[in-house]
Amino acid sequence: MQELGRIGFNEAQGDLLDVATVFCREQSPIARVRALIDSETGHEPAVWSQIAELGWLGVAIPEAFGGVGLSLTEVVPLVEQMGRNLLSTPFVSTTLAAQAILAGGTEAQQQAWLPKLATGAAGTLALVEASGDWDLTHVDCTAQDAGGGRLALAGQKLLVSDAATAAVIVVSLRFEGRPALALVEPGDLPIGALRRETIIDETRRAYAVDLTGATIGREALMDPERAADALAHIHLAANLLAAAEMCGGTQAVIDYTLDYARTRKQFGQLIGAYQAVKHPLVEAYVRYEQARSHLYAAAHSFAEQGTGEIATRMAKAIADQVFSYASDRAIQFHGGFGFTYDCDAQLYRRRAIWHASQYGDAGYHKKKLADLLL
Amino acid sequence: MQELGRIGFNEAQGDLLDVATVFCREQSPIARVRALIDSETGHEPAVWSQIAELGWLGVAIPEAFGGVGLSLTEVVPLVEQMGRNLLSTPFVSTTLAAQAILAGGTEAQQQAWLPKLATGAAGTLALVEASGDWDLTHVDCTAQDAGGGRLALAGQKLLVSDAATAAVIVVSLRFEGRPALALVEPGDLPIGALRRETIIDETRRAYAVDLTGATIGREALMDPERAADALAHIHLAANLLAAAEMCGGTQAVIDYTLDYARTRKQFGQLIGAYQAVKHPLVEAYVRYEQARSHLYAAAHSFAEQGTGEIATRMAKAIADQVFSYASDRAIQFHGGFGFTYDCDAQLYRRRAIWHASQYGDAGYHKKKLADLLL
Amino acid sequence: MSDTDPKDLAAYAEAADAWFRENVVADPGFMLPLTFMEVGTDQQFHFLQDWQHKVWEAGYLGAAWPKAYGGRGLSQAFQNAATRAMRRHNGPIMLNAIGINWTGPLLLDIGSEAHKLKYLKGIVSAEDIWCQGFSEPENGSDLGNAQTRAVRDGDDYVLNGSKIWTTLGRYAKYMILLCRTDPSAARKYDGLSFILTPMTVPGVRTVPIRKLTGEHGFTQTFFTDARAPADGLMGKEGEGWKVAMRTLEYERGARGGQAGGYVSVPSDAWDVLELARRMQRGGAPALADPVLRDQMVDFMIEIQSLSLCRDRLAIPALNTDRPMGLPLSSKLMSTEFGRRVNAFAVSLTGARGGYYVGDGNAVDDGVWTRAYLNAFSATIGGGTSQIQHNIIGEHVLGLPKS
Amino acid sequence: MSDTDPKDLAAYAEAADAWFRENVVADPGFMLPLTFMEVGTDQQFHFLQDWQHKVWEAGYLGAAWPKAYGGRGLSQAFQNAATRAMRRHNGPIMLNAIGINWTGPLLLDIGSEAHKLKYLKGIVSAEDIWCQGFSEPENGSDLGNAQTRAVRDGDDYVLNGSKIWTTLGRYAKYMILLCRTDPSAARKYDGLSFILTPMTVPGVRTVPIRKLTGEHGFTQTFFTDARAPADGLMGKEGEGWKVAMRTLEYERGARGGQAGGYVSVPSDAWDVLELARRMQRGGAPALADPVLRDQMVDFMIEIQSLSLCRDRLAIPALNTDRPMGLPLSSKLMSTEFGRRVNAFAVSLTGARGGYYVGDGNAVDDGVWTRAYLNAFSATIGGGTSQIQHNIIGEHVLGLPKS
Repeated sequence: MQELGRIGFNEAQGDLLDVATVFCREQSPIARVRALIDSETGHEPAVWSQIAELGWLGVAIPEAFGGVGLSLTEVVPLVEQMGRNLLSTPFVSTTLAAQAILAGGTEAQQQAWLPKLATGAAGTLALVEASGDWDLTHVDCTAQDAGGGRLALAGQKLLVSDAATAAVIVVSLRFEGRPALALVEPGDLPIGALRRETIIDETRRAYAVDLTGATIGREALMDPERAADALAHIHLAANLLAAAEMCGGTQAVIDYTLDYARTRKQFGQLIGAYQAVKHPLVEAYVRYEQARSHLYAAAHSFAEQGTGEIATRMAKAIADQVFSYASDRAIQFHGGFGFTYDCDAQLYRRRAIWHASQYGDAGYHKKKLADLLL
Repeated sequence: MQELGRIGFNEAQGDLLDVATVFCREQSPIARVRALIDSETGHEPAVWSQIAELGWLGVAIPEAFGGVGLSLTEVVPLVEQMGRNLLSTPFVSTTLAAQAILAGGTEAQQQAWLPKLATGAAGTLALVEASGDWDLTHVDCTAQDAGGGRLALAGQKLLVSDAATAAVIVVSLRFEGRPALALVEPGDLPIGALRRETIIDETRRAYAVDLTGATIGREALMDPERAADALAHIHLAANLLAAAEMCGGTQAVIDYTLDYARTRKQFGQLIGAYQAVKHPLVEAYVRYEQARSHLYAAAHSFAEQGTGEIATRMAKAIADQVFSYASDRAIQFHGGFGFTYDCDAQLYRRRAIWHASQYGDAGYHKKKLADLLL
Repeated sequence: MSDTDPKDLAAYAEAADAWFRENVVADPGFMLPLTFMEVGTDQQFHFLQDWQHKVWEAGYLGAAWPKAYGGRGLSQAFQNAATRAMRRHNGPIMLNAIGINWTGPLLLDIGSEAHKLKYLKGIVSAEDIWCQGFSEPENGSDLGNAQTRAVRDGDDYVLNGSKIWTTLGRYAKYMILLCRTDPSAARKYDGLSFILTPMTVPGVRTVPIRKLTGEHGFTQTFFTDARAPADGLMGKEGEGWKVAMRTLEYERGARGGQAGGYVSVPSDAWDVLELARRMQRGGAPALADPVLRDQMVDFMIEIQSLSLCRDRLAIPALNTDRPMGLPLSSKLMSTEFGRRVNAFAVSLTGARGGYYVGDGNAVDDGVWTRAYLNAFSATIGGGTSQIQHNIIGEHVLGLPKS
Repeated sequence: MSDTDPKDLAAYAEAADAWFRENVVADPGFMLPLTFMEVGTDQQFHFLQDWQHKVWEAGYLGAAWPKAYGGRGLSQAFQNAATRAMRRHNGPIMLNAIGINWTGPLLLDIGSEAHKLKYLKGIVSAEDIWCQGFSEPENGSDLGNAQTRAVRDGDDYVLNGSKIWTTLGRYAKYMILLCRTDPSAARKYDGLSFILTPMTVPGVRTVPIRKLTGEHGFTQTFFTDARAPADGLMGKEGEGWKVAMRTLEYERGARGGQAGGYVSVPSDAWDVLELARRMQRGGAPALADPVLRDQMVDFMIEIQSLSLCRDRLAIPALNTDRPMGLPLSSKLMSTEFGRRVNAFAVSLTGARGGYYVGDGNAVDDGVWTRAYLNAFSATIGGGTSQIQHNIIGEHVLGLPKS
């Protein structure tokens, strides 16, 4: 019998969960979320500074690099609460960039970047291309030797979160016939390389990054021996944090719909008294609790070889299922109001679509799980 | 765009539907259905005689062989009403045996058997083996040349409907390395070759038939050139009639549950007023109407090359889905009474399981449809 | 409108086919709405108004309406043939939906001669856009609880209150209004009246509502001492509920009288199939994935169900047990299908499902995501799916009221 | 029971492990029930009665009950270790379910010293079988509407009426009975009392009920002037509803006091996985079919959900938002899982899914079909899944009553 991961919860998680619950609620009231939709960067610099000051950016970075020396296990409750309050910052992008550099960077790169990322410099990942393929080893962008210790880049990266804010971008490239990773800084890119994209989740920012014409030094290349492992790690880390954000969002959209069901009357009765509304909400709720159990099991088991992958894919799969379901029903149960832009149900539904589209949806992870489990 | 089949309905279907609706209701009240469970053959000989007299056995048999000269299109309403009233006789077995002989029998065999089958002799098919495979060309039972124009049979056939009543059994065999069909009569089988089986649907009868030790004349072999086509035809014909029986059963189990929902009170209210009961019943009902539309499309398009197969597989797939759903919910919504043998819900649920198990369930047919449509 | 009316159905059908083949513009250079509820820009509005006018002029809308009222006086079979041709060539939708599907049939049915002469031609020609004022902010599904007040004053009714979900509200010249004339009636339904109301008079104000798609398409309509001529009263005072229920039957197609054409393009599994063929999944076509194939087959069975059930309506012998079963369930089944099939389509687009309308990298310009979001207008509007379940349960299956 | 009680948890756990490894009989030669509700034959009954007695004697049931009442006076951690060992070695279920999970905890909680001395040892040793009399034929889920009448007469109550779904009814020595002592109470709930009732006195008759599986397992119990000693009253007269609700909390594990072990073997996805490996589909293992694989993975995720949610109960920080959420949803989720996973298992058996228990060709003796049918006892009994939804919606999510 395959080990599927176990649930566990440590003191540091508990402390961070408590702090994040309050911080995110206070810093991200829905009016601010909506106001930020119209802003260019999509986040509040002051909040970002506070997050840096709280030390959250260093949680999963070793002490040797200026971090707290914990792991993604402890990052999960933070991201969960961010998701619950639709608090968007480059936190997840930056954390994943640091994870990538930890998993595949050279010592010099780790020395150079991790202390910065631990203290407030933003980073991100550029992995997606026009194929839209969820397999991160499918890379069509290229790096080619340009002489003089320089590499010439070509191709376009899509859906790069927070690229305009990032001090460093971890880019996947095809180099010498194999997938490789490299660190690209804004200065490496030609003018106009970044184009802000129109994405379904308006609370986030993503950019198309045109690499063609950019050159980087060879030293910007990450350790080629560890590129494959690093990509695998990034894939799981991104899904773990996505699951956290999704669980938080699911909880919030259920609460939001419950509030309406407890106050809106139709035909002389509160709509929450109708079983046609009540029972699907119960369904969403119990599935949410299951998803949250999976999330904390994945957080707990993440570092375990094999088991971590199973638990993480399960967590993302069930989070996708329930977030999609709960936010779809949220629109429906808000009736006419649910069909308006003013109703928050759409914010969650759009976010659920975003998360399903990035790093694999439930169907994709279930297919991987079938190969791991059956 | 692939043609998926169209719905149509002719006068003969209408006449037969009217007659069958009344006949089956009158001849198969639920008390008689339950009484027949304890009988050996599972059917009432007097009813069987009346069916023969009504000419129903000849509906799909050409006039040249003593039949009415219509087709399975016109048999569908008959079987639908039988299913609706849980009226079990060897009608379907016999009709399918006749279809097999029409599709793959020699002229002599057709001359010998079709007039009998059209007028009251029962027939059946022996196709299933221990593998439980729904692919009828997967045959492990064998026929081998035994000299003197005789063939020696070996192997065991399972789940042979009404075998104890049948005057002729169409048996699939592996002969000279290919699937073949042969006509076996009771006298060809050794004593004790038939064992009555315990099957999930207690209103039917099925038997294991041990062929080992039986010999038949070479003339009992059906046309080897048409064996593959005949097996394909049998497969579709069996699924068409199963879909008819299932649609009738679905209608009945929904009506049965509606009666309960309209009369049973809990917490001071008729249970049918609770949306948790009402809405799933509506779901079952609208899906049933869809299944019935598919059934009559399959009946109408059955003879069309390609389209007939698509329409029939769709009809069986959706009939399986809705019959399973409706009968499962029927048990649940009858509450404690639903858990008893006395509640008729179990009769339908067991029958749904039976039909899913024979000639392919929804998943199987959807897989075939994927290859036909996509 | 051409001067000579064809007497021969086959010739008419052939002419219609040729006309639509020639006149349907494959790509107007901007995205056309899939339903009349999705008209969000002036560009879309004017294009569709011109299109309906052109179809009417050619004789392919309102063909079965009397000549005196802007129709062609032909039998329904002619209009049906024209509608089929329109569909065959993927013609854009008919814009003036409330007019051609609700008001028109109602006027033909119970309107005075003056009503008919005044309104029908403007409806079918798309000159006079109509909207509907049933829902109110506090009573979305509970239409019988409408509170917009109408007080008789001379030859007018004076209106105060507010209606919501007014499709085409800012373009409409008239509204069919369900309002309260007698707040003291014992049954709430008995205090309602149904009035043809001008939208262009003082005291009527429309405020656009932004849809969850980010686009506009509905308005909220406010009445402040607005005056509607009393001769717009349909039926008697206090009979508004009965008249409103009658218009819903036109909408469901349970009575005749509609001008023809279609006001929304139904979701189709075939388009999604074509998408699945194009999309890649792990370096292979999405359609090579057996699980996606299985789901796709379910949608194919379902779209075929919708089409077969529609056709089955024409076979009386297969509609005897519960005659209202098929007509009353079609709205529920087709709208829920639309929601699910579009969500499935979005999932087929992989990482690019993250894009939305307006981004050049969005698959098919983001039409799938928008269609999914817009699909809720149909699962919510005109009675939510939850209420449709009640209607079928109570009116078809005879279950007690919830 | 051994004379020396272990003081050391690790040693106890190790001994328990060894004991179950040695004493669990893999195959008794007949099919063992998966839940206490499925005991259908005397053979099954006696085997399970002996088994529970043996487990108790060895000190692995009731370990946390006081010594004076047949327990071992150890902490709950000891019993939990024993239960885990039982599960690890797939021990048969504990038979006397109503006793060890309902009556026992109730007596320990609010019983008199005399009650405890009289009943507890018989419960844990399986000497005295207990059954439950809550449901009545006319009031399946609506327990508060119970009509079985109890009239005080001297030191007895005289009982008349009928209870249904009496599990182990024909073997039981005692029943926990919910009955009506005051038919005139204003609120129906206030007229109820809760009485420990002997089953072996005149006027008590049990009639077997045949289950949808074709087997027996429940009885209907008829009371005709049967006499129950008044000292069996739990709580006061008229407090029966409160006491009954309290027993339901023991069942849900929301309070402590249960004797340990388990009274049903939960459905498991792993067994079904193993079946899928064995079954053939189109000449290949069923598990080679990607669609079945996808469905199997859903069940694996779900079984893991159930297990993780159980474990999460022990982490207070992850139970703060809605503390009753996990405990109240576990019954719903696990029972519905059981129904669906067994239906899936049946579908894996292909044409042989046509067989039933008793046929030599049935896959695994027909256990899958029977388990599916028996699964309804859990989705119906102890509150239907529909009612569980109400309970969660109202008590956890704060939605208004339906």
